[in-house]
Order: sequence, then C-alpha cells, then structure tokens
Amino acid sequence: MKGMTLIVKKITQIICPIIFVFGIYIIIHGHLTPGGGFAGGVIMAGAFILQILANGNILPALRKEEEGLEFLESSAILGFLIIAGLGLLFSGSVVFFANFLNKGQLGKLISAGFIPIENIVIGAEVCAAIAAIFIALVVYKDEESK
Amino acid sequence: MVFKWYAHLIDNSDILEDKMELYLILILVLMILGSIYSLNASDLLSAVISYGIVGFGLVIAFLLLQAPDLAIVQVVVEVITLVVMIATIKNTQAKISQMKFKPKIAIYYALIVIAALIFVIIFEKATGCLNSFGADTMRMAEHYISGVEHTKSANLVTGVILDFRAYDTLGEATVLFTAVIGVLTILRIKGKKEEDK
Amino acid sequence: MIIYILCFLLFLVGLYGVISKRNLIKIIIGIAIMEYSINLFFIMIGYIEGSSAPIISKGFEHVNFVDPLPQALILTSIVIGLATTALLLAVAIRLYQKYGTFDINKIRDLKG
Amino acid sequence: MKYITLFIIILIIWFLMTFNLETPNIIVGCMAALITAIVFGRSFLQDSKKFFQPVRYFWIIVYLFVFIWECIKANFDVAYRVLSPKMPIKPGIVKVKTKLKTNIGKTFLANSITMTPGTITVDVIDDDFYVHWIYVGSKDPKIYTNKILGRFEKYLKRIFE
Repeated sequence: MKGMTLIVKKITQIICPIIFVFGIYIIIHGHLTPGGGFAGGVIMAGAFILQILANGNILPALRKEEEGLEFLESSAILGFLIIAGLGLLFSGSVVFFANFLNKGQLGKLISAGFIPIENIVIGAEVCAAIAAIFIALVVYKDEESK
Repeated sequence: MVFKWYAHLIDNSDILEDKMELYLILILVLMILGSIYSLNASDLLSAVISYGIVGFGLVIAFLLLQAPDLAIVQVVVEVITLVVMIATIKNTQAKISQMKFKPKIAIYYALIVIAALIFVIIFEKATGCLNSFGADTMRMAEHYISGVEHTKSANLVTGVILDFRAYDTLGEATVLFTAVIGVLTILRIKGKKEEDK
Repeated sequence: MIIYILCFLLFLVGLYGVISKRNLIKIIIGIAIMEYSINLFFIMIGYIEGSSAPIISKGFEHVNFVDPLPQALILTSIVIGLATTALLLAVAIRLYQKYGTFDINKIRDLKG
Repeated sequence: MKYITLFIIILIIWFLMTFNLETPNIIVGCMAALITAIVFGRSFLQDSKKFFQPVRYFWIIVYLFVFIWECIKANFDVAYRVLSPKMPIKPGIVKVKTKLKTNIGKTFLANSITMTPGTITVDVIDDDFYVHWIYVGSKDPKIYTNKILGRFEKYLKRIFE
C-alpha cells in the first residue's frame, strides 16, 4: 500500500499519540464521563488506522503486528473471564460477575469496584479487534489480490 | 473536563427540548432521503459516501436524544465503516447495470409501494399501543437508576453494561472475536498457501 | 408518533435495498441502514421529555435521567454492527476476486 | 531520547485534559503516557531534543503574530480581488524552492502557505513546493519565491532548525 505525502506523514506523527492518549482518557474515565471501553477502544483503533493509512506499511511488518493484535484480543477476553471468575471466588455469595472490590466514593477516579478494570479490558479487546479487521480488509486485500 | 462542560451545556438548554420532535423529524427525513439516494446511485463511490449521511444523521439524533456515549461510538464507527467500504470498492471497475424500463419492472415498483403502504398502516396501528414520544415510562429504568447506589458508577450506562448486564458484554466480546476470526479466515487463505510453498 | 413511523420508513428503505438491488455493496448498505433504524428506534423508546443524559455529575444528582437500559443495549449493538458489516465486506471482496463482479445475478450465472 | 520526549508531552496533555492533581490521577497519567510512548515512540519525530530549547518557543510566539498579520493582509487582498467588478485574478501554479532542510519545517511552511488566503500548496516534492496562486504577479522565480516564502521562511528556520 502506498503512503501519502510528506505533509500528511509529519502531521500524523504528531497527531497519532494524542488521539491514542485521548482514547485512553475516555477508557479510564469511562465510569465518570460519557464513553467507556467501547468508545475508547474504537478511538485507539482509529489512531492505528490513521498511522497505517498515512505511512503505507509493508505487508510482513503488518502481518507481525496483526498477530500481536490477535494475541492482545484473545488475552483481553481471557482477562474479562478471569475477572468474572474472581467474583465467584472472593465475593461472599456465589455470583458470576460479582463486583467484589471496594466501591469507594461516587465521582472519584478510583471508585465503582472493578468497573474501571473491566473497561480497560474491553477497550483493549475492541481496539485490537477493529485494528485487525482494518488490516485484513484494507491491506491484505490490496497486497494479496495481485 | 470537555465532556462535563458539554453536559452542562445540554442540560441547561431549554430551547432544545421544546422543538425536539421537529428537529428529529427533520433529521429523519434527511436520513431517509440520503438512504434512498445511496441505494439508487449509479456509482458505487457516491453510494457509499451518501450512506455516510445516514450514519452522521444518526450521530446528531443520538446527541439530541441525550445519549452522548452512543454518539461518541457511532461517530468513530461510522468513519471506520466508510474507510473500509471505500477500500473495498477501490480498484473495482464494476459498473452498475442500469435496469431498462420494462412493464415488468413498473409492476415491481407498484408492488413495492403497495407493500410499503400496508406495512405503514400496520405499524401505525401498532404504535398506538406504544407510549407517545417522550412519555415517562420509568418502570425498569427506576431499578437501574437507583442501582447507582449499588455500583457507584457515575455514568449509568457503564454501570448497566458492566455490572447489571455484564453477560451481554461478554456475549458482545465473543461476537466481535468470532467476526475477526471469520474475516481473517476468509481473507488470509491465499497468503497462508503462499507461505507454505 | 410520526417519528416512529418515519423511523419505520427508514427500515423499509433498507429492506427495499436488500430485496430489490442486485449489487452486493448495495445489499450491505441496505442491511446497515436497517440496523441503524432499529438502533434509533430503541433510543427513542428510552427518551423521556425534559430529562438529561444518564451521567451523574456535580449539581445534577437529583434530576430526571433518560432510560439507561436501551442505551446500554444499543452500545453493544453498534460495535457488533461494525463487525458484521466487516464480515459481509470480506465475503464481498472474496466474491469479487473470484468472479470479477459485484452483481449477484452474474455471479449466479457464472457459477453454473 | 524521543521516547522520553513523547512521554513528557503526553503527560502534559493528560494533565491538561483531566485538570486535577490528585495522586491516583498522576499515577494513571504516568501509566497512560508510558503505554503511548512505547506504542508510538518508534514513529515519533526524529530530532526531539529541540523540544527542550526555550529560544524556539520565543520564536514560535513571534511567528504567530507575523503569521496573523500576513493572514489579515492576504484576506483583504483576496477580498479586494473578489469584490472589485473587474475581477483582477490571474490564477496559476508556480514552483518555488525552499531553503528549509528538515521535513517538519517544510510541513509547517506548506501548512502556513495553505492557511493564507490566495495561496494553496498543491504538492511537495523534495525541496520544491507547487503552489496554486490566485494572482501570479511576475514570472521571475526570485520575486515570487520571496513573495510567497520569504515572510515565513526566516522565522521557521529559527524555530525548526
């Protein structure tokens, strides 16, 4: 896949980390402000997509990256299940997805039990999934149809 | 900080609430026109781009209907969908074969219009059972809103999807995972074979 | 009430695309439009006149909120919609690479 | 080096976004900046030590005023050309050569040219800018290079090189 011009590349180098950290902000503050795992994950995937579109990567590097994304996605789902299972062990009653951590005060950053942790896991999962879909649809189609 | 400011702006605006239904009707008419054009366009690129009208109209509708979470997700998802769709139709010279006007096709269109009219009449009867738009139907919602004491999550939507209905989220994650596996298996066959040789 | 009917008309437009169009991309667009109209319908059901977004911030502890349950359901539905659209597009790409066209009538002819 | 620079920049952006200085927020911000630096540090700007030279920030402020002044002048010029009944426009694409060496400098120069009304950078190939101009005044390369680039180039040279 061919890249874009110099101007787009340079601006992308500056903008991409900022988009990425904005996605992290949306995820971390998911239980306080609008947003959450889904929105933040999609924004983070957007940063990756912008970088790939602007720089025009080569296929072998992307294939390695895509394998890493698959690993991230699988481990994120596993982490989600583990958190759910921990509720089974540590809460007093036997409930899957029991919110067993200390709840804290409403409106603080560290509050709401394990909801922020679940948000992070879901965000990683969505980000990896959408970036992998994009790489498969856009780049593989381009390179392998030749 | 930005979102808190935005929430205050939406909450303090009395102007929006009075004309809410009118604005929504305007946006919906725009979405219907965009979708009709998108389905009838003779060029695939313009079809995909005017499909964007529907998605971004939906974003504005979500903002008006007090669902900022959904608006954030929808705006990014819409952009990614458009990029992926344009990538799909790029480098394809498929011309859409225009249907020539035959009497048979006129009958089809007439049937479509009649069927749509029947559906609309049935639905008009069916909506009579529903509460009118904007009515207070807080039977289940009361439970979830008072549940904030239980979850301590200031964003009620996050509290619902990750505490009360976490099984839904687990199912969603599984569906997403399966879709990614499906896309990769469909698109990577050729690459795998070449590596083996 | 007219809003619900318009929302349903949007659904019908999507259905028309799925039934009558022969181009694969247009069929996918029709499916996506149907999905969008259903999403919008759910959010409209949950809306309550004169209430604010379901987020508790300082000074807004005791105001009315819109129903958070439909929003939570649709939030997952949007992301699933992207995934299914991507899956359909992947199938469309493979079909195009095999047959050289998006037209389903031609694909059916070429197959036999 | 660029990893550390990116880390610090992201940390500053994080505090501007969240705007509180409690301990949990600082820890979470450090984690977020660390992840971002690891993921995007490889492709960040090469010559990142220039971020720590305060003289450059002074020239950025000076450049802002110069840019705004040039922008206002160009606005009036284009407004005159559009509104006057004779429409004295003479559009064309000219090729100008820049003296800036770094890519980031070229990027900002191209963006500045595009931001001023009347001129648009069409493409950048090595040292040459292809600029679409609403009124091509002369055919001498020296004069129009000075007219398009001269006002920005010397400041950008001090900022980015």
